[in-house]
Amino acid sequence: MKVLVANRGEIAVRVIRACRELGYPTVAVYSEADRVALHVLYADEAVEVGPPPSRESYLRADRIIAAARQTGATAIHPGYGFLAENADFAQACTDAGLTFIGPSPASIRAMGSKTESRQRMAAAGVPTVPGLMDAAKNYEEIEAFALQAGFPVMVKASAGGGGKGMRLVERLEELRGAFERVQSEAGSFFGDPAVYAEKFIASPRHIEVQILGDMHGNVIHLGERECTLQRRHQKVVEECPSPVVGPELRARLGDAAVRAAKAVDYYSAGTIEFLMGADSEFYFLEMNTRLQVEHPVTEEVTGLDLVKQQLRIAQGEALGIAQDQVVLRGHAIECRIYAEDPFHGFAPSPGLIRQLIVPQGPGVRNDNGVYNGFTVPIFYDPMLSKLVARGAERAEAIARMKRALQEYRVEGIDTTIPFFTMLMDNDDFRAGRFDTGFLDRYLKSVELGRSAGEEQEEAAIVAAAILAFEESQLVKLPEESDSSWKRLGRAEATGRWRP
Amino acid sequence: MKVLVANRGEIAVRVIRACRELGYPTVAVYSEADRVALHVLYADEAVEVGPPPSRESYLRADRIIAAARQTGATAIHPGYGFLAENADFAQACTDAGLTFIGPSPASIRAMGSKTESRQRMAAAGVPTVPGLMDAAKNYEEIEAFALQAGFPVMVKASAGGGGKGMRLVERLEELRGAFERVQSEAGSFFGDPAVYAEKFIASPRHIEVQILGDMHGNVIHLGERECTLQRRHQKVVEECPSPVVGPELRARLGDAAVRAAKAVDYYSAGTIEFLMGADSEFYFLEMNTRLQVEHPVTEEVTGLDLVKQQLRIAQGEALGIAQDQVVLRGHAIECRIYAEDPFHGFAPSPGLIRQLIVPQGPGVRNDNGVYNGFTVPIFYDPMLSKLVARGAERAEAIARMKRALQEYRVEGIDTTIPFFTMLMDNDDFRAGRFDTGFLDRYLKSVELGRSAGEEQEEAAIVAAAILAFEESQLVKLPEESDSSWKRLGRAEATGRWRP
Amino acid sequence: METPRSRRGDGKVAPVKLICRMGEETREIEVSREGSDYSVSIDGRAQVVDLATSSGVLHSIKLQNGRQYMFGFHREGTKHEVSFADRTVIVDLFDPLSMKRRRSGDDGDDGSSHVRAIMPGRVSRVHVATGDAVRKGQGLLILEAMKMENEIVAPRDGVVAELLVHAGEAVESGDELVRLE
Amino acid sequence: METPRSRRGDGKVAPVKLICRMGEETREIEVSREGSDYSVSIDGRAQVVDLATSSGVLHSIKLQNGRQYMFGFHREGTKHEVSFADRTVIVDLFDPLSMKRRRSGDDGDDGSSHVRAIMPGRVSRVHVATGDAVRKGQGLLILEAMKMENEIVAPRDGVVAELLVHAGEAVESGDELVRLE
Repeated sequence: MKVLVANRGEIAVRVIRACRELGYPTVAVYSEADRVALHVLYADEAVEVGPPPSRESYLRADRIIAAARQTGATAIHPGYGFLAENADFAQACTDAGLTFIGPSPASIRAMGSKTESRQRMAAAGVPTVPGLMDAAKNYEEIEAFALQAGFPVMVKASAGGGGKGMRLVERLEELRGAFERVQSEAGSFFGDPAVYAEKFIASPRHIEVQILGDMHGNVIHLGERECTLQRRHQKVVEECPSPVVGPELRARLGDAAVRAAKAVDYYSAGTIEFLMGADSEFYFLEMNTRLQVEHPVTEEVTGLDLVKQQLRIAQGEALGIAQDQVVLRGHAIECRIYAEDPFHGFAPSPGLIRQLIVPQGPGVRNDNGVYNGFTVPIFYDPMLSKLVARGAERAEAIARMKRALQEYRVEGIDTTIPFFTMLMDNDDFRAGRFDTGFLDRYLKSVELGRSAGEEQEEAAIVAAAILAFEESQLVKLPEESDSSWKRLGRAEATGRWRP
Repeated sequence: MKVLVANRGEIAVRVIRACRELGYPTVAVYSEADRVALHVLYADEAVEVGPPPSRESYLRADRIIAAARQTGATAIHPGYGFLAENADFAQACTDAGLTFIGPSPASIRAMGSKTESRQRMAAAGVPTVPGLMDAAKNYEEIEAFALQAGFPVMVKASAGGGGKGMRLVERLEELRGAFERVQSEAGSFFGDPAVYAEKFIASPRHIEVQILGDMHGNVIHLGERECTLQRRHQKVVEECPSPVVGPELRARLGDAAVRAAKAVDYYSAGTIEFLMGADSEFYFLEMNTRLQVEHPVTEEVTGLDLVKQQLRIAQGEALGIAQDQVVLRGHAIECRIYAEDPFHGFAPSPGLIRQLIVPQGPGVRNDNGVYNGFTVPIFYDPMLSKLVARGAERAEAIARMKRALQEYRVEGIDTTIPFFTMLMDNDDFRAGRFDTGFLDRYLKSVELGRSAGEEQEEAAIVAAAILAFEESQLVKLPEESDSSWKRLGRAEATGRWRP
Repeated sequence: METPRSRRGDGKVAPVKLICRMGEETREIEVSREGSDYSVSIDGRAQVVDLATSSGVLHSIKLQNGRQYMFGFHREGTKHEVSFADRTVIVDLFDPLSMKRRRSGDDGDDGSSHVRAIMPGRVSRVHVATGDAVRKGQGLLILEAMKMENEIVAPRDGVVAELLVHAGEAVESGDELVRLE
Repeated sequence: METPRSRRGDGKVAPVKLICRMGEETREIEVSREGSDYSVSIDGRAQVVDLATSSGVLHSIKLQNGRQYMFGFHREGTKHEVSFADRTVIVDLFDPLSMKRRRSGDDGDDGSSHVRAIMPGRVSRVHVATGDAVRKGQGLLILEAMKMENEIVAPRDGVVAELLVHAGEAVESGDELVRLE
């Protein structure tokens, strides 16, 4: 098998690593902005597929399939994002005689529609949030449901996802306006105005179950992940196992997930997302028919390599592991390290990485997409790496994560590292007490990075004073010894100064 | 507890990591050559203890204890090497009211003498290599033993170790000469001319067992490590578990190791080294009364943190794990990455690290002592990091190690990485077929790095030609357009040129 | 090792006086160098400090009490950003002379006429043209980076005096985008 | 991104001819640049190649067939060392003119008169003095680095013409230590 990786960044590197360990040659594709990106440097072959914007390169299914043909690749791994959940792309690969490393186009389609997937899940006995089974034909249908189920309710675009195309409605008076707005957003964002409604679960947790299926009808689950910590509906910290799931609940979650996957004849790796209320009742939310960003926490706890499993399954191999051979050991946490400035509203911070020291040592895994000296481009997702810490139990994993974050140095651009460092000290986080709204509330309540200790503040003043002093010495000219400070002002004008 | 780490390099960083995860402040000590070494950058406090040579800094017990007093440190972790197995230092710490993180001075002393330790092991029922129990009073005693046990025999310095002060004797005629040479070396190297003799075990493997003991008399073992792969009597690759040890043999090895440790009232982490013949009979060789370089492979397979265990034990805590709770999962391999040039007889290669990309991703752990931009000093051990790969089974660990080695880029100095990359492909290594002489024979038989594939060679020619072309363009002056190549020659004279 | 030491002699250098402002507080700083160490006083309390630089980018400071901090450094004008492992401290340092000059009052531009990019990115759309009257909070243009769209708004009411970028143009953080009259 | 492209125009540059020697084999090389690509021919077989440099130290080369290799580069005189992940290939490249000059024969110093350091380190002991006669293989001095002592021996019989180092001195790899008459 020769594998073309239709992605960039850390996930492309992750897939190349698995291929290399199995002895499969790899082909990277890249945009003009990514000629020296890490996934290109680590690949055996590389093909440029277009200009920097994704829609002209990484989303160009035709060019990617042409690149596979040109290089003699026999399989395509889509990673996550980009074309990973595009059933037409999966079909096009198959039509071109290429192995698509993922589920069948039919499975992707079945799970791609919120309403169709809910119907099939309900039919398979997987609990779903009470709601309309079909897209609403009109406003009246939505209103009838809301009155029967009781407020609050969520109005959602059938084709939505990622926090877009949905609205929480607390009162009847707001319902019609919300319906109309979601309908219009659905039309413009997703090209499909279909809308439905469902019961709103208060203070929910987001729990997902990793499953593996083969082409012979075998499906197993690898336990759950805790994905409740989200900022603006985007996961930022994930764990395995969940601090609130015990063996009995895990078995029930796993059983539901396996039923869900079997209902759509699923093979490859996939994830069933559940919403879980404070009463531990859980409801099917959606299925991600691909590798998940946060898959490493499951790997650290189970000892399995999910990408290698995908590669084996795609070649028709039967699962080598039975459900009772899946053993969870210890605890793992992942932080998504972004090139964003947490002190300024998480504004993007692309640019040259002038010095990079990554955390290493025991219990630390870093799935990286960048390296020292790389210029993070402005065109793509700001993820630099996924930092994972594991420990014998959750407290050790948290302590390791904090240690690792303190070791992680990225000079030249801003990152979310200081935000995570603070979060690791938060009492509610440490106690596992949070819901999906926790992080947004937390971020409103704290002033990030404003609480240096007295001695640390003194160290900062002393350090800044010495570096200013050294600079004043450097620019001092003999004939102008009085105005050294003015010259400093001039040096400034040439841009960012660093000693 | 506030911990002074009396070491440098990766092991000092390793100890600081464990302390930080447990919330203990750390104090680094450093020589003048190590002001910006990683262990200093990661410590909370730092004290300079002398000029670059170790004997004037890292071996100065008095200055290290003074540094602990000055900073208010309450404990000292010695790492390995330097003062780690110095009973007088351990005693001096105790006398100064500091907790020595390691065994008692008495345990160190008992195991520090080859002859005393052999006697105590024999008394405790731990198998030892047939040999003289005491230092030989004269040559005749050595000869009588050799004639009775049969050749070949080893003549060894009682105070020796690390491959020094020992000689293999195959015939009676060589015995007296060997005796005299070892006696003289023992006097000059170790300050103790005592010599003894033992039976030589042909084609042996070097298997060691990790033990943990507390101050309450509890001792458990954490399985064995395979340390057979040595270059000039120095370990270079270690594994856990050994490919030739099954559960029954492991239990016997572990039982002997626990008996050995109990015989000297051992607490803290320690290692019992055994020599194992082709018949799987094993013999006590020596005990290392400290943390071992290769401890990470045991950590990866057991999920335990040995440094944290040491820190807890030193504070009088009872072991939190019973023998039957120790579970080995998967397989781990370690390669010691040195700043040495494997293509030129492993000559030391200190200097500036101009670019460093460390291997990351699943199943990879790197215990590092250096960072990008650090200048590796000429004064110390050439170890840059210990690269560890783990997998569900040995084959996956080897594949991961090879992948990790291929990712590992160190520009500016030479390293042993290419040597390990080749070794990972060796059939005998992959099959687990080796003895302690394997690597030295292997290194004689292969020509390292001389077998580039045809296309790789072509790539090298093309790359070199382009970079030479670019250089010729850079130095071309309009008025001298014919002699661009001569200017290149001039540029050369200014030293190492890099584009 | 690349440390500041390499470019220093062993001689003494005349001390430099600085004013440090953090939040409400103002402190007087004096720095001098003796051999390879520095003497730094804050409001009269002096200490001997060791600062070393590695790889041109990372620094280590050791205070007189032995405390060691690794940090990165970046300066924007008088703002000296010292980045520790867990947080960044911004130290505002002035030359006492420039403080006097400022206190005596000259330009006093509060920056509200110059609309700058808060991040590097690409201008994806421009909503205004030269001469347009704009109200405070009105969207002027969209700056796009890393899959995020950021609307740049007018900091005050005014008239667009100059439009310094066009749609499709890449800009760096701090670049001026629009000037208001 | 720092790539060679940034310092190139789009114009053509006159091709450069080189001689490559590896082991016994000699090849004729010709390099030219077209836009951002290179055309490289080896013994008349030409291919279009893409070479990019990142962070000033790491390079990526893409051959015409799409194969990509990351490599480090280091040159000592005519020896161009290309370091791939698993091995280093040494490419000996000459200017054809200098080959001719050399063939016509001038100095021909084989280096055996200049004893150089094979590694950076510290000279711990010196066994000879200027004027001493030495035999091939005789120890001249001890070079110490990283806990290893390395004896530097005479490459041939001769007389010590000059001793360029003294005990305790630090030397760099390639530094001349002893010159033989």
